[in-house]
Amino acid sequence: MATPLLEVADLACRRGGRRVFERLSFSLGPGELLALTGRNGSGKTTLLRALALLIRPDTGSIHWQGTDVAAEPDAWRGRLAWLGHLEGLKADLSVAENLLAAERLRGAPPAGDRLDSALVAFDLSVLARRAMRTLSAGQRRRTALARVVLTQAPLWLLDEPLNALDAPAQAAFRGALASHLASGGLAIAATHADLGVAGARTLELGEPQKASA
Amino acid sequence: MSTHAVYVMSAYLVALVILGGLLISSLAARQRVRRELSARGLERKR
Amino acid sequence: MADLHFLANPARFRRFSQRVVPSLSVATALMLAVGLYLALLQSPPDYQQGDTVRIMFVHVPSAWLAMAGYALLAGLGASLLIWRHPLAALMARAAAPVGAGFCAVCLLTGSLWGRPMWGAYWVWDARLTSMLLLFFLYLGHIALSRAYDEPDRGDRAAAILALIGVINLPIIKFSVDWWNTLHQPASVARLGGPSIHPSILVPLLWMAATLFLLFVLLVLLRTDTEIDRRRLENAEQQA
Amino acid sequence: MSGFVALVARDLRLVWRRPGDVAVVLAFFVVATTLFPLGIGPEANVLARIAAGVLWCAALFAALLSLDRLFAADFEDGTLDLLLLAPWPLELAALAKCCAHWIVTGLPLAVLAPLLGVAFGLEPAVLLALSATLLVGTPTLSLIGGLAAALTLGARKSGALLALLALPLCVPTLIFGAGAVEALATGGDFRAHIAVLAALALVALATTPWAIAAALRQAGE
Repeated sequence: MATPLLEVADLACRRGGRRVFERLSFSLGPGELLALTGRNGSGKTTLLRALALLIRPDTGSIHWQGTDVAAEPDAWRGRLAWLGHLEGLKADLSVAENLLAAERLRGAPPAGDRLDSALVAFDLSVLARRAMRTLSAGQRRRTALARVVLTQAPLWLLDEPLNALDAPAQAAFRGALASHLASGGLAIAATHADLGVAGARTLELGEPQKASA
Repeated sequence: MSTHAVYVMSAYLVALVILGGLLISSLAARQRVRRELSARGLERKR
Repeated sequence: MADLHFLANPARFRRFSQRVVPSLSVATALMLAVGLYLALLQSPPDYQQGDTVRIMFVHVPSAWLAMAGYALLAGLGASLLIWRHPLAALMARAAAPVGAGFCAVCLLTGSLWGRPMWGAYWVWDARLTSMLLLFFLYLGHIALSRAYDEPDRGDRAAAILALIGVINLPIIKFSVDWWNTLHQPASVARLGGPSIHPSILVPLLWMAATLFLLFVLLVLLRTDTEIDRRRLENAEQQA
Repeated sequence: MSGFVALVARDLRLVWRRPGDVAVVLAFFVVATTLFPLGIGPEANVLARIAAGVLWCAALFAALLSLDRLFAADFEDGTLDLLLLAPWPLELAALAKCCAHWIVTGLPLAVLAPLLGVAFGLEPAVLLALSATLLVGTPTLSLIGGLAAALTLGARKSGALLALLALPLCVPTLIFGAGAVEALATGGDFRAHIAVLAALALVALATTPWAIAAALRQAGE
């Protein structure tokens, strides 16, 4: 295994007095994918949100290249690409506008040239000028995935990326993921389906544990 | 107390009603929650 | 979490309150009996306000406690947001209605004082108006802390509100004073005089001490209840 | 800084796509204001006397009315997560949201108010003063209202709760805003009032972005 970039040690999260998971440790090197599995409510989303610093974990630490990410949260956020349950797209903006706005909100330079390849990758070129409001669930999901690709961030955090995608779109996503990993990127994805990556590691999150109040 | 006794007494009465009401409702809520806790077999932790 | 603070841990708070509450209740009751005697029978009528001065013995301490109560909410809010003391949230939840209660007592007794002295139940006096706005801030805090399905979220939102509110209180006070001098004829007697005679000061301070004990007693009782209630909610979530 | 500009631009573009949302708020302002003469009676001197207070109160209500959706829309479609994950301070994002809100609410209200002031029989100089006080005062309303909107994000009955939280905190701005107009009309110190109004805006600018950011982080948890 390559030297780990991301090291998570002894992570524990509690929601509303209930312990979702505890003593969670793993590390991830360049080009590696970690698939989070487990039943509904086992804490996959909570773990992703904790990794993105959206939730403050009770204990534990997250290190990137040896530095605690909580020490420089803005630098850490700059390394993340996020895909949640919600797409994070504005219904009144077009596909292209949404993607460009999301890039600009990350403080990135104008993404005009990269936009086309992201659109092509997810077969969105024809839809580029359509308002989000008029698109189907799968088309919206594809736009959100194009947003992830566009960030060029080293670590992708994906919550059920294959949701609502048809077979060609799933293939497109697998291709994008493979080239992200091939170029040394990392990905952590909560998923029920196979992401088609050889040598992917899996972390099964257990049953919700009883809290000792 | 002569002329203003009405106002003085009603002021004390108002204070009694509000603060006494707070006390009684606090005690009642405490009893209710304790009863529900023991109904679920959860002992009060000391 | 390490117990940085004496009361940070609910179990430890519980031991503390169980030791204190019985004697505190007795002390409050005894002091109240003496205080009422001092305030209603023993003290002489004021040369200016007559018997209505007796309203001051409840009114003024209530105002102090209402303001101190909001400061307490802000302190608890800071302690929750910065150090994440689990008890701070529960105590704030317990203290807000108590503070609002004292605020209401202050407003109503002030209004009953105003009728004989000013000839009206409500006058837009600067102090009364500020107190009314403080009451609204309390209402907002209570409503916000109970507006969420997830109680933690309500606790933390209310904590932020309390901190912003405590920054705003002096500003509100200042602007209401300014507004009052613009609009109010200056002839009305102010609540409380510039110099206070000892015959009035003694019952005033006595009642202040009594009501302070009552405030503490109420907050302790209600915090205890909130701890149990939170355990109950947690138990329900896991069931 | 580029993120700040991008967020303001995005919000303005979203409003541009749905101009009706702003139009409704401004229409509310106009209708609410015109109800006062109908309720109080058409005596010119009474109306001129209450005009500043009425217009300020109506502007306050109109501003609050539109704040309900300030963060709720982003919260519901997931773009709030993207703001939380942006690699620049969330305090700036909070400020950008309030800034965009002010441009589409405070600014039009300040322009519209003198027109309504004419109907209340105000002098031209007073009309100008009214507009000036709204220009200086409405940013505070947007900031305080933004805080209330962030605090009530995801709460039950958030609309009424938002007003309950924001209104007491807006009292100083209301007092000095309406007071400034009245001071000008009655020969008081207009400039002192405006100075205090500006000071209130600075205090709000210095405190609310942090509080809004803290509230938004909690909403994300």
